[in-house]
Amino acid sequence: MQFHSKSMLTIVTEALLENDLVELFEARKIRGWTIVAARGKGAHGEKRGSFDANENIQIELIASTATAEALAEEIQLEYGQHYALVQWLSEVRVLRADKF
Amino acid sequence: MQFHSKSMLTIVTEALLENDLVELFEARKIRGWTIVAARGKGAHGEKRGSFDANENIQIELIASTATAEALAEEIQLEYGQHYALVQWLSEVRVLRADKF
Amino acid sequence: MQFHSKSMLTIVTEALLENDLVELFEARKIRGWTIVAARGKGAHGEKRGSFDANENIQIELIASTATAEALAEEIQLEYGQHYALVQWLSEVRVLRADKF
Amino acid sequence: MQMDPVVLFFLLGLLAGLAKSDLKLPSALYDTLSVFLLLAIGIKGGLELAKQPFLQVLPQALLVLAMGFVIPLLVYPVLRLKFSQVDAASMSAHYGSVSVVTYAVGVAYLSRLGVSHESQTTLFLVLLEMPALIVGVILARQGANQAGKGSGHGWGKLLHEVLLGKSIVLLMGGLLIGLLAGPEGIKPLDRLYLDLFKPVLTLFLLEMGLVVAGKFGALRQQGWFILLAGIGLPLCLSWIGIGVGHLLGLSVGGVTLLALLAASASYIAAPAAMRMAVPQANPALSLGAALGITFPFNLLIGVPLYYQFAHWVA
Amino acid sequence: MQMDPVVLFFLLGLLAGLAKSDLKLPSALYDTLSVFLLLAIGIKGGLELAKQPFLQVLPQALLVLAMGFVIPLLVYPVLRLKFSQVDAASMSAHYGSVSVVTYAVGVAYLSRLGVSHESQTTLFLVLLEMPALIVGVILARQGANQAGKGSGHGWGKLLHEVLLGKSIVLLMGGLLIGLLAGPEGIKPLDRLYLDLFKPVLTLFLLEMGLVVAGKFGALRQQGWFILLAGIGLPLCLSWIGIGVGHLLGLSVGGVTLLALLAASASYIAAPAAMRMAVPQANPALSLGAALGITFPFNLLIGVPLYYQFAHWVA
Amino acid sequence: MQMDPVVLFFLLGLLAGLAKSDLKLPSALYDTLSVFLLLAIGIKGGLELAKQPFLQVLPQALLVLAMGFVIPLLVYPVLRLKFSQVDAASMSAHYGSVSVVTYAVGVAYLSRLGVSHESQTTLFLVLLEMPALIVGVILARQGANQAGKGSGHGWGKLLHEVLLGKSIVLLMGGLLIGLLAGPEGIKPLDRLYLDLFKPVLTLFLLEMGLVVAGKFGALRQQGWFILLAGIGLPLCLSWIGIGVGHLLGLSVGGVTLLALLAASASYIAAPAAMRMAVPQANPALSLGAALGITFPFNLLIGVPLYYQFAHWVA
Ligand SMILES: Nc1ncnc2c1ncn2[C@@H]1O[C@H](COP(=O)(O)O)[C@@H](O)[C@H]1O
Ligand SMILES: Nc1ncnc2c1ncn2[C@@H]1O[C@H](COP(=O)(O)O)[C@@H](O)[C@H]1O
Ligand SMILES: Nc1ncnc2c1ncn2[C@@H]1O[C@H](COP(=O)(O)O)[C@@H](O)[C@H]1O
Ligand code: NA
Ligand code: NA
Ligand code: NA
Repeated sequence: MQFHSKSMLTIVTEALLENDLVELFEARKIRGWTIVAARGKGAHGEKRGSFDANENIQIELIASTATAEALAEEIQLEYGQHYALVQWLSEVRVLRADKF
Repeated sequence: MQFHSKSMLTIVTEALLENDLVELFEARKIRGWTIVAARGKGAHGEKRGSFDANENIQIELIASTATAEALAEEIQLEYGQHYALVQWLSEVRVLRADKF
Repeated sequence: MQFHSKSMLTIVTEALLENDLVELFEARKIRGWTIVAARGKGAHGEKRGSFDANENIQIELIASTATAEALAEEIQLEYGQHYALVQWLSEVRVLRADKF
Repeated sequence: MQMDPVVLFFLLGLLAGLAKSDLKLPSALYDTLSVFLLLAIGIKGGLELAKQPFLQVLPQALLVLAMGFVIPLLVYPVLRLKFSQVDAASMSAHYGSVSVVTYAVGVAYLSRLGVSHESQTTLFLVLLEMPALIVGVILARQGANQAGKGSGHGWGKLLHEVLLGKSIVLLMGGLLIGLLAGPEGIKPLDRLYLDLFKPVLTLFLLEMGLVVAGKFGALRQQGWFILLAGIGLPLCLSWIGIGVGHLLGLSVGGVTLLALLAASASYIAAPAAMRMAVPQANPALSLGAALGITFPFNLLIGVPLYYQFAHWVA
Repeated sequence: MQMDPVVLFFLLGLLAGLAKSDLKLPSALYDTLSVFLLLAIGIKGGLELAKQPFLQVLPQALLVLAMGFVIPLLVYPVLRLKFSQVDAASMSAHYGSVSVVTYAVGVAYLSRLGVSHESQTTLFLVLLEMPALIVGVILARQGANQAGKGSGHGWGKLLHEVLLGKSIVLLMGGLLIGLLAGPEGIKPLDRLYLDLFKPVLTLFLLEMGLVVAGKFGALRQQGWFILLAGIGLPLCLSWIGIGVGHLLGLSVGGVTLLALLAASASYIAAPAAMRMAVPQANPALSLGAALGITFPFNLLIGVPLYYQFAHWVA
Repeated sequence: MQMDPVVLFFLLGLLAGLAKSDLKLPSALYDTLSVFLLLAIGIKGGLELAKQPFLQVLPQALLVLAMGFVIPLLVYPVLRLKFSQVDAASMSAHYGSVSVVTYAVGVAYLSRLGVSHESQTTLFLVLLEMPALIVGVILARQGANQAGKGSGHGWGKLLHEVLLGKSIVLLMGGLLIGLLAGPEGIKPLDRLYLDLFKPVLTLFLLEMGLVVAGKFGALRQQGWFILLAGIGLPLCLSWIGIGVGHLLGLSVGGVTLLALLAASASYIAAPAAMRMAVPQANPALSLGAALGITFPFNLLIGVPLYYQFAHWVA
């Protein structure tokens, strides 16, 4: 089997943006993503998940580099100004290129 | 101290495969891995963890590139056809090369 | 927008070190990090989160490569000998270089 | 007639889910509630069984067991009209097995009407969990070349999986605890396992409503046949339960519960077992029918209807 | 006078948190307890409402609704003295809306004194959740150019968010279940929703103590005005509640609860809604005041004080 | 004699775990149940203590405290025969401290037999948590060069850790709440903290059975000495408890509980404290013995045995 290079976009943000982001992914025809519950600290203070408006999520999303970069920029513009948000891109290798 | 290059294999799949995969790791003499609870969306629909047969896990496993690639291929062959499964490899640097 | 190269340090260790590590981050003026609950297996046996002294956490922390390496070394020296601890560095690209 | 509040909680969850409310129950709560329900049902059954002469229950148990093997064999050819071999087999397993929560709602319904039922019905519940799963796997694997990779677990692993799955361990464990401890021993536990049974069921059904609402979306893609099957199967199967119940000489309450068990479809044990044993089958199909259609149908319409059926026959 | 043990649990959590104890309650427990409290309060309200002639409650409901719209309009100009438009608007929404747990503590306080209160207060609680949130968003957006990006959700999405938020769905759902099932139907559920209400509240307040302790650190950076506001606002707002309660001809118990509702600040529905609608506002500010100052103030001092106030007026 | 159902739940968990059932309880449930048990035991103790003249309890408390300091000093040289300094010290701390759940099972056992016990035993439980941890750390650190890195936390941090750990905060907090609120204040909470104590203990023990089963595997690698220690230590230590209990003039019930406290080994407070203070020690060793051997031994054999012992002595 062969491995193919893709980009992974990781998004850490407030849990209450989940529905919005999923809508965005679907609008942009992204075919898959993974979400884990997270807490953390950043410029917007501590997020400890102790109650509703104080939780983080971490979303991982594999796509072509172009798609991942475009998505990251769009999310940054839409939510970066006011919401707790950190994103990063990394290089990964996957087995089924057609899946992403 | 010195950092050494290794590969990290990340596996996102159905939670009910956990026992199987751990058995496989042990058979392949893998010495460590990390598991976090996850949900997500992919070709096999949405996995929300709302009940037993609908949970995902994300497994991270650092090993030599050869081992990680071989493991990814084996898992793909064994589970890739019918189960929800996404895997990716990435490059990492670790401090204790002998540990992995 | 432009993406900037940074390093990400990932730390998997015993949950009861969380307070200590957060203190260390603050002493080192680290400005942000993300924590997720994890379990796993390694040289120190299985960590299943089934009760207090048996949980893992996974911490992700984006910083300059120099800072991340220094931090990893310091943590290795301070906790590596006796505690369950695995760390790895990876390369990521972020949008706002000034944030990290 | 007023609606049972237990069902109202299900409707609340269903409506909230359909309206896309952000109401969510933590999954730890769901897990906790199911552990509780399984234990409580098991204990209650054990207490009742202690009163029964063993030799009287044994032949009944064997007949019920037989019913568990036969139902999927009857369901399979019907489903084959429309579905692939593996999908039809998997669905047969779901419908041959039982839903513990549906049973609990039936018990609550009868107790509200003041209708008694035989104590061995809990034992029947336990006995019916498994046979259909075995038959389902056999049906899925017959004729197929099983030497290849990725075609599911071997029989040893599978039996282990099913026999030691959460449902059977807790139901049987509770049953044995009830048998061994007896009414005197269990009395200090009544405040939890007896008194809180029905109120806890309300929380569980609230969550089930939310889950079922989430299944509706996936169902719409499956076409009309699945809706037909999800309603037609329980209706037909209930009559098998009624027949067997009649044969066993059960009371109206007992016949109702056996009809309900036959009509109910498993959504805990079966999906997990089928995923391991028959991974080729599409889980959205069987789970969608069992959870998205048959579960609410039984809850809202089936329970009173089968009670009516049982009356006619008596 | 002895302290209500419910409040002692809050103090235990507060002290443990301030002393940096490693005591933590799982967040799934917090979620479960709030689902329970909201349902229980709703059900109790529904049962009581069933006894009331609808036409008598309607005008009262309208007046209370009006109070919900007016309070944030009164609070806003005061907060504008010190805070930006968006922050003042967001905080007005928090203080105009209500805290369900504060209400629950008030109910427990009255029941301990044996003081009765009108059944419609639960309805008032539900009605007061939302109007202030709408006013808060309008205040935040007035004059501002809302065409730009990142300035929060549109009205449609927002109304959906609020109306179908956890609080309102569970309170209203419980209310309807109580209404539909009636005292007979609810009786088997009393063991949970009635008998365990106060004891469960203790666990909830233990957790609240821990959460409030965590808020104190962030508050110190905000200066004196926030402390002043966090205490002054409930004191003043309580009198609006007392006035309206008097107008409605409520009993001393009813007036106390309406005063408490007016004085309490939302920390569940409002923060979530404001975060979606007015993301520019600093959530640490309004949540810090509502949760870090006003919540403990109302719990420890406000509840008995407003009861005293209500006595004077009666 | 029939087995206490509480113990049956433990066996169910144990068997399910050993058979590798996929039964799992959510960790949030485990956390919730331990919060509940600690609070409930504390409150009950506080209520009882309120009835005691303080000056009568004080000398008893001091003697029990002394026992807590002495036990690890006696255990340490025995364990040194086989284990390294740090491992022996850590294990001494585990066995000198106490297991709250074992105590709870002892209380349930006595209440089933209708045997009363002195109210101050809960206070003893609280007092015995900590001294052994301090002694254990001193033993581990004596003579060792502690200037190096990675050798654990300083004393200040450590005392904070232990004194403000979950166990002591909740036990002491409950005690104070019981004392301050008194029987009248606590009465509305009885439905939870009193009535549900034993049933909740069953769920906790089910989980403990699963956890203990998981420990067995790791134990097999440790050889015979650990098995010997895990059974021999509680047997011997129980006699210290009996001696002290006798000296204090306790009743048979009181002596039984003090014997059980002495014989029990901590698996909540001690592992966390030792991990912070003596990280060089192998946690699998002490936790394996305390949880894998001593805990089930005490539960199944110890409790009735120490009661027998206490009878002989009386
Ligand atoms: N340097 C960082 N490395 C990893 N995660 C971070 C970092 N900074 C912030 N985060 C995460 O991103 C969330 C939002 O960051 P912020 O917008 O800076 O508050 C925080 O709550 C953290 O979970
Ligand atoms: N493009 C993707 N990026 C990240 N995670 C993915 C992606 N696609 C699928 N996943 C995850 O992998 C699981 C299985 O994927 P699938 O086999 O496509 O259903 C999903 O439930 C997601 O959690
Ligand atoms: N090779 C590995 N890959 C990924 N995670 C690991 C690996 N080895 C250990 N871990 C994680 O790091 C923790 C501590 O490792 P150890 O110090 O080897 O016990 C384990 O509990 C695992 O969660
Ligand atoms: Na069935
Ligand atoms: Na208010
Ligand atoms: Na001891």
